[in-house]
This record gives sequence, C-alpha cells and structure tokens, in this order.
Amino acid sequence: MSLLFFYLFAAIAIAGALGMVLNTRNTVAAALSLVLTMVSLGGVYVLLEAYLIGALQILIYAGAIVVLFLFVVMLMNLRQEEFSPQRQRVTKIAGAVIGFLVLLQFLQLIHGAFGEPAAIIEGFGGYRQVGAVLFTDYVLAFEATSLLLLAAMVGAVILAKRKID
Amino acid sequence: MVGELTESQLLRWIPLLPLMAAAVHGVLLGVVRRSLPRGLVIVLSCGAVLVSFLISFVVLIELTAMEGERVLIDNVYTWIGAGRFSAEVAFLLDPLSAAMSLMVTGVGLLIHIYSIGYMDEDHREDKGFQRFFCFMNLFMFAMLTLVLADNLLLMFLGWEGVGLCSYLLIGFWYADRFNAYCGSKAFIVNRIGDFGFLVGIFLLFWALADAGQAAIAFRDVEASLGAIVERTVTLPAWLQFLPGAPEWRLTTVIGICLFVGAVGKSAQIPLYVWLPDAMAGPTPVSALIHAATMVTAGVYMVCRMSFLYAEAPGASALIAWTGAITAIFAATIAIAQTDIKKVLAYSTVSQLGYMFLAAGVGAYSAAIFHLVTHAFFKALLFLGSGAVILAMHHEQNTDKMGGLRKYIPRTHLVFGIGVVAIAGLPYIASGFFSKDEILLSAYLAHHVPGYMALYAIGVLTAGITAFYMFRVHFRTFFGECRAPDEVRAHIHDPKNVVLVPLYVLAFLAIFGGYLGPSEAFVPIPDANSLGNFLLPALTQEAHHVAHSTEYALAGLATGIILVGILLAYLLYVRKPELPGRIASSLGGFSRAVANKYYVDEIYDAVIVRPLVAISDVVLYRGIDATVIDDIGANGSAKAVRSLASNVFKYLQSGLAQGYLFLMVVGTLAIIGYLTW
Amino acid sequence: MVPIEHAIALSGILFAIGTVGAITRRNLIVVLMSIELMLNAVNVALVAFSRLWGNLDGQIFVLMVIVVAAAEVTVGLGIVISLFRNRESVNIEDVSLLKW
Amino acid sequence: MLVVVIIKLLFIFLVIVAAFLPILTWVERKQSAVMQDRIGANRADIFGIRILGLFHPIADVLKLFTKEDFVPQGANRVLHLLAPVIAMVPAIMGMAVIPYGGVYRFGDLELNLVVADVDWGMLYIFAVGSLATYGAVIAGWASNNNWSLLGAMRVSAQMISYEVTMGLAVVGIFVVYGTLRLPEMAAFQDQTFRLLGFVEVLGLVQTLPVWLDWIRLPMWGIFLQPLGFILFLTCIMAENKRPPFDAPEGESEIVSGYHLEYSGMRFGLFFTSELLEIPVIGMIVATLFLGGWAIPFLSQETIIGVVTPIFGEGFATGFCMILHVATFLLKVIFLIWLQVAIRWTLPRFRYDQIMDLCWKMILPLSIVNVLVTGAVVLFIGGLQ
Repeated sequence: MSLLFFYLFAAIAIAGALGMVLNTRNTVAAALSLVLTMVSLGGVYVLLEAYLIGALQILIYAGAIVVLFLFVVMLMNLRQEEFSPQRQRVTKIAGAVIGFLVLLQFLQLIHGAFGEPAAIIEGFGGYRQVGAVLFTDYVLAFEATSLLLLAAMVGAVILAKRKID
Repeated sequence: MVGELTESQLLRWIPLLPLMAAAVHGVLLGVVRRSLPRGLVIVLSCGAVLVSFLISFVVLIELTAMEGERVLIDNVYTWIGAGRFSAEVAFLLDPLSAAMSLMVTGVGLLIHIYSIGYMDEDHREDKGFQRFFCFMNLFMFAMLTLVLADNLLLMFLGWEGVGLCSYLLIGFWYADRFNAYCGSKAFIVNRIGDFGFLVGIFLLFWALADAGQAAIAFRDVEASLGAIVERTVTLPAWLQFLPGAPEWRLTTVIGICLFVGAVGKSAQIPLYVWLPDAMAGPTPVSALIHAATMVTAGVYMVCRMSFLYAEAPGASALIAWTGAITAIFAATIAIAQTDIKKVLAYSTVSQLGYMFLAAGVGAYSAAIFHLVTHAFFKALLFLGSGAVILAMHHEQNTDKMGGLRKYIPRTHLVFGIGVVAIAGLPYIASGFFSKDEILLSAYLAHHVPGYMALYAIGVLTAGITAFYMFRVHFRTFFGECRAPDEVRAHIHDPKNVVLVPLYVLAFLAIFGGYLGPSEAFVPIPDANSLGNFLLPALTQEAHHVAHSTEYALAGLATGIILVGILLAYLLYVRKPELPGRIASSLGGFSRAVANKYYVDEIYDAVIVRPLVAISDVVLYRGIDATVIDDIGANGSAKAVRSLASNVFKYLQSGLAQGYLFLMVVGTLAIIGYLTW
Repeated sequence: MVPIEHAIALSGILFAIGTVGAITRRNLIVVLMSIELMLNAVNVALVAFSRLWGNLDGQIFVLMVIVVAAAEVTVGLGIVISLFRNRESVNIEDVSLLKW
Repeated sequence: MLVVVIIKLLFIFLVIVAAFLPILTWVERKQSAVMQDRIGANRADIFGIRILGLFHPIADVLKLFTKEDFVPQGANRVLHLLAPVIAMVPAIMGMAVIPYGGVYRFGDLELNLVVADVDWGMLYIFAVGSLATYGAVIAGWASNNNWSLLGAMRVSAQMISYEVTMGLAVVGIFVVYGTLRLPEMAAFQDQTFRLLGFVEVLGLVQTLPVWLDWIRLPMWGIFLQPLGFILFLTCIMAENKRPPFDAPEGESEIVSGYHLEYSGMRFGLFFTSELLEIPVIGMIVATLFLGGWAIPFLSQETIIGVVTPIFGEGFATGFCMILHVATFLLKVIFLIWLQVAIRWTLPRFRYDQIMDLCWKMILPLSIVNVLVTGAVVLFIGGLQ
C-alpha cells in the first residue's frame, strides 16, 4: 500500500520537476508544476516517517515559497521568455549530458549501498521528538538560522525597495 | 615530586604584590593615559614593597620555626606541561632564598622611600614619577621571582624580567640619547650572557631527560643529578688546547654555560662593560639594580646551583679565576675614575668578583654573606653619592667637588660609614667579616689550581679597594671646595625622606657584618648564624681551621687595607698635587687605566663594527632585501598576478551558469576519481 | 515499507533534473526554482538517511535546509525584482557585466 | 472499520456540505436583511409555497447550472478550468481531522468521531490551508485579465502574510494543550478549572476554602487564551477571503478580482468554497477555543455516570454521543452566525490596512502572547 503511494508520489514529483524544467514558454506553469513536486515530496516524507517535515514541506515550500515565485512572476507579468536562439542548442546538449552524467554517477554510487532500514521507536519523526532534538542538540544552529532569516529579511527589503529613504 | 613538602600560600604574594602595583601603574599610564596623584603613587608602590617585605619576614620566621628540613613550597599552577616535562609556577623558600628575598625587599623598600625624595624634582609633567615607580615595582616582581623561583625556567623568567627593567630604568631619561644608548648596551650585553644561560638550561634538561628522569625543579634536579654526573662530552678539535681535553664532564660544560649567563648579568670579565655605563640611570636605580640586587643574581644563581658546581670542579675553577681577575682589574680601573658613580660602579664589579671568587672556591655561604653585606654598604654608598649629586645639582665629577663636609655633614657621615664598611676595617665594618671569610676560604681552597694566587689577588684587591674608596671620599668631602660659587651657595643636606634610608643603611653597614662573623672574632657559640642558617641549602663542606691562622690572615689583610687608606690620605689630603705627577710619570699606563684599558674601544673595533657590517651587507641587503623581499614575497606576488591577469581571468566570464557548469563538472570529476 | 535505495534514487533524479534546469534555463526565476528543486532533492536524501539509520539528525538538517532555502528565495527574488526594475529583463545572460 | 470511516465521511458530506451549504446562502441573506431592517429574499416559490424564501438556494443553483460558462480569449485553458476545483479541495480536506465527537465504546466497538485521528492534525490543517491560495492565484493568472491578475497578487500576498500570523497566534494554545492533535484538545477542554486557582499558584494562600472551589470555568481555549482567540479568529477569517477582508475581490476597485472572468457553476465553485470555509472555520475555532464537543460543567463520565443507572450503559453512551455532536454543531452554528454578523457589520478594509493589521498589529501581539503564555506555563509547571 505505502509502496504504491510512494511510487505514485515519486512519479508525480519527477513529472512535476520535468514539467518545470522543460516548459520554456510559460513561467507560471513551470512554477505550478514545481508545486506538484513539492506537494508530492511532502507525501514522500510522510511515507518515510518524517511527519513534521512533510507538513512543513507543504506548508513552507508549496504554501509560501512557490507562492512567492508566482507572486514575483505575476508582478513582472512575464508571459513568454523572449529568447535569443543562438547558443541555445549547445547549452541544451551540454546540460543534458551533464544531467545524465550526474544521474549515472549517483545511481552507480548508491547501487546496493544500503541495507534494511533500522527499527524506529514510536512517534519517530513527530513534532515532539524532532522538537526535542532540535531544541537540545541543535539549539545553537537553530538560533543561528534565526539570525540568517533576519539578515535575509533585511536584505530583501533593501533590495526590493524602490528608493531607500 | 615536590608534593610532600610543606605548602605555604603566602609565598606567592611576595612577588605578586609588586606586580599588581606595577600593573595598576601600567594600566593607568598605558591605557587610561592618566597619572595618579603623587601621594597615591607612593602609597601604592612603597606599600606593595613594604607588605611583601613583611610577608618575607613572616615566612622567614615560619621557616626558622620548622624543625627538620627547612623548605616551604607554593605551587601556583602548571605553567608548561608537555608529557613528562612540566614546569610549575612554584615558589620555593629555603634559607638561601629566604635570606635573599629578605635582603631584596628590605633594601628595595629603603630605596623606594629614598626615590620619593630623589625623583621628586625631575619631570613631574610627563608622568615620569609614576612611570619610575611602575618600573621599580616591576623590577621588584622580577627580582623576587628570580629569587623565589622553584625551577630554572621560572628563574629564567625573572632573569629576563630584571634585564628588561634595568634596560627601562637605565634609559629612564630617554630624552638624552646617551642614556637610551647605555640602556640598549646593557640589554644587548646581557643578551649574550642570557644566551649562554639558556643553552645551559636546555643542556641540563636534555641531559636529565635523556638519562630517563626529566626534572625541572631544583630539588628534583639535585636528586637526579647523579644520573648524569659520570657523563662526559668530547670537545671539538679546535678546543683541544683546553685543560682536561679531549673529554670534559657534562656537568662542567653545563656549569660553564650557566656561568656565562652569570657573567653577563653580574658584569664579570669579559661582559662587565655595560655596568659602568648603566650609571646613566637615576641613582636609586644604580643603587637598587646595579649594586644591591640584580647584578648579584649571577652569584645567587651559582649558589643556587651549588650542587651542580660541586660536581663541576673545572667550572668552579673558572668561576674563581674569573672573579679574582675581575676583582683586581676593576679595582685598578676604579683608581683613576673621577666620576663618583663610575668609581662606585667599578667597585661594584670588583666586589662581585669577590663573590664569584668565594663561590668558585666553594665557599657559597661566604659569597652570600658578602652579597648581603655588600648590598648594604654599596646601596648606602650609591644613595650617599646620590645625596651628594642632589646637593651638587647633578654634578657627578669629583673634580668639581671637595670640602663638602662643611656643607653636608650628615651626608659626609653616612658616606664615610659606607667607605669604612667597604674598606673592611675590623669590627666596625660589615665588609670585614665577609671579606675575611672569603679570603680565608680562598686560602684554604686546595682543590682549586693556583689558590694561593687567588688569595694574593684577593688581599691586594682589598688594599686597592680601601685606597680608591678613601680617595673618592677625600676628594669629595675634604680639601677645599672646587665647585663654582653659584653652586656652592645652594649646597645643603637633602630632605629627611632621603636621609632616613641612609641612616638605616648606615646602621646595617656597620652591624650587618654581625649576621655571620667567624667564631674566631666573635667568641660566642654559633656566631656565624647566617652561615649555619644557609648551610643546609648549599652543597659545601665546612672548613675547620685554627683560630691563629684566621688571626694571621685577618691581620695581613687589615694591614694592607690600612696601607691603602694611609696612601689615600697622603695623596689626597696631605699632598693633593702629588697624584697628577705620579700619573704623568707613569704615562701610558695611567692613561690606559684612566681610559679603562680601552676595553670599550677594543670591543667596538673587534666585535661591534664587524657585526654591524655583516648584518648590514649580508643579512639585511643580501638575505632580507634580496632573497626574502624581492624573490620571496614580491616575486611570488608578481608571478601570481601575471598568471591571473593573463590566464585565469578569462574563466571569469560573468555568466553564472558557466560557473555552475564548471562547478558541476569539477564535482563530478572529484567524485568519479574517488569512486571509480 | 519504502525501500531506502529507491528514495535516494528519487532524490538523485530530482537533483539531476534540477541541475539541468539550473544550467540550461535562462530565466532567472526558473533558475532559482531549479535550485529549489535541487535543495529538495537533498532533503529527500536526508530524510531517507534519517529513516535508514533511525536517527533524527537528518530531519534537523532538512529543517535547516528549508530555512536556508527560504532565505535564499527571499533575497534571490529581491535581486530579481530590482534587476527587472533596472533592466526590464530577467534573462540571466543580460547580467554578465561582472567579468574580466 | 472501513464502514465506520465511510459513515463518518457521509456524515461530513451530508451534514456539512449538503445541509449547511445551501442554507448558508439563505442564512446570509436573511441575517443581512435582519441586520439592515429589510425583509430579504422571499419571493421564490413552488406552487405558491414560499417558506421564508427557503427555496432561493435551489433557484440559485439552477441559475448557476444553466448559465453559459465560457473561457475568455487568450486565457490558459487548462488552468482556467482547473482553478475552481483547486479552490474547492482544501476547504473539504480540512474537515478530515476535526473531531465532532469524543471517543465512545459500545462493548468492543470503539467509536472515535473523527475521520482521521492524526497526531499532527493542526499541522495538517495549516498545510491544507496554505494550499487554498492556489485556486485564487491560478484563476487570477489564467484568465488573462489585469483585474484578475491584480486580484491574484492581492490574494497571494494577503494569504501568505496571514498564514504566518495565524500560525503564531495558535502557538500559545498549543503550549497550553501540549499537543497538536485535535481530539486530544477537545478532550482536554472537557474539564473545568477553578477561577481562583492562581491564588494558590502564586502562593498567596496554601489552599482555597472549599466553597471557593465552586467558582469554576470550563477549561476552554477562549478562557485560557482570550487574546489568542481573537487573533486566530481574525487571521482565519482573513484567510477565507470574505468581507471585511475581501480586498482581493473588491468589486469597487478591481471588478470582483480573481473570479472576474468566471461564470456559471465554476464561479459557483469559488462562491461555494468561500461559503464552505465558513463552517470549516467554525469547526476549527470551536475545537480549538470553544471546547469542541465538550458540554460545559458536564464532563463525559459525569453524563454517562448519571444516565447509566437509569437506562443502562449502552444507551447512556449513545445519549452522551448525540449530546456531544449536538453541542458541537451548536457551537459551529454560533460561530457561523458570528462570522456572518461580522461580515455584514464591518466595511471592507483597504488593502494596506489589511497588511498593516497583519504585520503591525497581529504579529507583535501574537508574539507577546506566545512569550507570556510560555512564561506562565513554565511558572505553573504545566496545568494540572
């Protein structure tokens, strides 16, 4: 059952990713197919017993980040990417080759590298346990990320402001 | 390994208090850039020294109260720890260091008080007053660390510290370039000695560690010294002419290396040249650092390492001879000096020679005894001369003085006491007992080659000492005054804050000798209390000799001393014109003496100039400027720049995706290399 | 029971696709999206590993990655906006001034 | 078990979707009419029978179905068709984790009146709610119309902003309940606390006199987190883009915003999704703050304990269950009334006012709320 769902989600995710990358005409459509990927990845996380991560995945990526993308796209109201056709084929080929190589290497790296997953305790990946780890072992990193977010906020405001006054 | 000893948390405060005071001064001057009001400075500095004086008194009493082995230890913390090698910051109080620290703090305290009056006049403005006391306290810290150190490394720390402070204080009036020059001269000459000292330390530690028992603390070294006593080293071919070649005992080598340091610090031949120039500093500095305490560090170190030197007869002989030669050499120079402080400086050198003579012949207690008495009367003499100089408005040349006893009777009195003390007249002078003990032990030192010669030199030097000291005294205080009238008008005794320390020191100069007279002269049991007190801390065999011999030797010495005094009286009170004629008749020799045998000039020509030349041409122009700068730094920079500007800059295409592409390719390559 | 190896494979595929997008596409926004995709691929791998070892550290890393991604998107899009405002274009090849 | 699940689903759809939805339009009309001192729509009749205009919803539905539905030129056809569905889905999905009753056991059968009893229910609701943005955004963009586009942008900005604050506003209640699981929350609120208990906590007195113990309140979120309640209600009403937060569709500025280009039943879907979110919001708020199915001062065991001796346990449990469901629906209805009342009371905020409200009022307040709550909970050491 869960295996079935996993392959379903994986298929959707890959399809969405492909749609995002290959759709050269329509940025919004690309963003929407990215949403598909994100949501189905949330499902994948849940299947991998990362419930908190799954929820956050949908909440943040699908719910916020991609919406932000859409917002910007609409703000600039880009309908078509106007392309200068030269160099296009070269890059396409190079990109395809590179992607293929990455994939190949990756697959041969992981092939048969993992045994059976370890037994997990009750509530693994729930907000309680993750929170416990996050706020004990990784509290410093947590604080550091808050600083990072602050910096990002300020930076975004400064960048997007029309005139700094 | 020193764990089982009696602990005493008090010890650490003896050096620490002056350090704190110095730190306060330093922070105020260096960071806050404001100087305290004069009163506070005095209270802080003198207070610190006073308290540490009291503490050392207390611990001394504690020490004497102990039965059995009299040693106090204070482990503060581990300073350097590396495997078996671990140097503690630990302070050791045994009779030796107790006597030393008491002397240092006591004399130091007196001189601090004296300085209040002496440094009062000059430059209140550029915070000089506080700066002076900052340095003085720092010096006290370093000196006490040196004295109380529990191991050679910590001692070396203090050793360097006192060197630094002496440099700072000699060049205290840095406005005058000559003073700065003298300071650096002292520092550099000391460095030469310190180098030998350091080599000695490393040699000792290496040898011990090699023998399988790494020891730093003196007691551990002493305990495990047996492991390396038998060890010998083969001299290189070009040293084969030395006595005892080709095989020397390692202890001898180590002893000589350490002694090199002592030579530098205690101004012995050939490294004495810095001490006379050190007189450029303020007189209290000369008294404290260059007469009483720092210059005696070498003697102290030799006594501290007496267990080593007992195993190194060669080194001991070297020490004895160096001391003797220095003694007479400096004494002869002192005859012809006119600058009052110069005379005292050379007499200091000569007296230090005495101490080394004693230490060399194995009479360490005598050396320490003389060290203490010398500290008393030499400090007295310097401070007295300082009083004279104050009175004469910073005139140091005795040619411009004379007949001052009318104007400054009190100064005349205390200075006279000092002169008598150093001359060593029986019973009324502390110098008598200590000097006599030294001469006696030299006379008895059959194990030292040529000990009779040593004895003879000692006696002769005693005479010369008496002669030139009285000469100075007569030239300064007797005869008619040669000072210009406007100066003469204002000559008067200094303030009490200056005089009181003088009185105290005068008292000590007279009666200090009774710390440890020989039973021969003071027929009461255990008269030589100091000697007996020190003995357990030292490695020396007590000598027993018939009192008659002692009387004879003392009589001989006293006779020669009296001759010297008489001579001085004749030449400089009865017939003041005579010395000039004698000098002219002697001609070249007298000129040589007056010019200190041209030693400075010779050094300058033989060592300094070639060194400077080599450094300038080869090291600076050749290696530094050409090799390191041009080829090394600038060359590599140029290479990188040209490479970058001609080749690599084209990778900077500005296309982000290009960079990404390269990045991915690189990652792939690396992973591929690592996996396939 | 999800086989870990397949999950990792999924992340690998997504990563490859993201790389291709980031290298070939010239619309800055799409490039940013591709980078997001790559980050997500990494997240999948991390979650899979944390499942494999039964150890939550991987999920913590994912949280960190998410935060970093959010920050990156904010700043990136801010740059894109100001860029568009100044040059009327989001073609990544129009912003190649910073070169030799 | 599957049967049970299906029953639950049916309940959801029949009661909420099928029953509430048509009535809601009528309710809205009537209530507005009442508030504005009108009679309201009452003309629709079947064979002359017009019961307070209850037939108007049917008329509306017929109208919507029969209208022509067209796709404007130059629009992205697929997305244009897809958008209303996407808008509809989250509203229904949200109901999956909401308990409309407690846990009851009939012999060996244990009945837990919630469709999906998941540990991370609130997270689920947030996640689903965050997806609700897309319907509007896609619609606005796909219909190739500047007004729609503006509407879509407003929607995206407004909803992202309010998601943040909504999340922060309920952190306090999470801290108090110590769980994200809605049934647990509801069960937690099925008890009472002494109003003066804080006196003991502060250590002013050792123990209160017994008669004071009778001054009690149901342990509801609204009493434990009054500020949180207000903030959360505001945020979630802003999430559902109805007046006064309907800047995205402000007819007077951008002609009804993102669904400007929609007609017929697909407009109906947008309309319905908004209406449908009203009861959903009601359920969430009721579960979080109004004690869900809990009856004040009458805990489950009390009821069962009282009724059992008379009618036997099975009946007691069933009776209790029915009571609970009824209470829950009652609370939901109250909240629906409240929302509609607000909707007809307040004028539409300006867009910048909405944003200021979010970032400058609610966000700081909710952060303060979190801090204070955390401090208090730490101080008390967790409510008993």
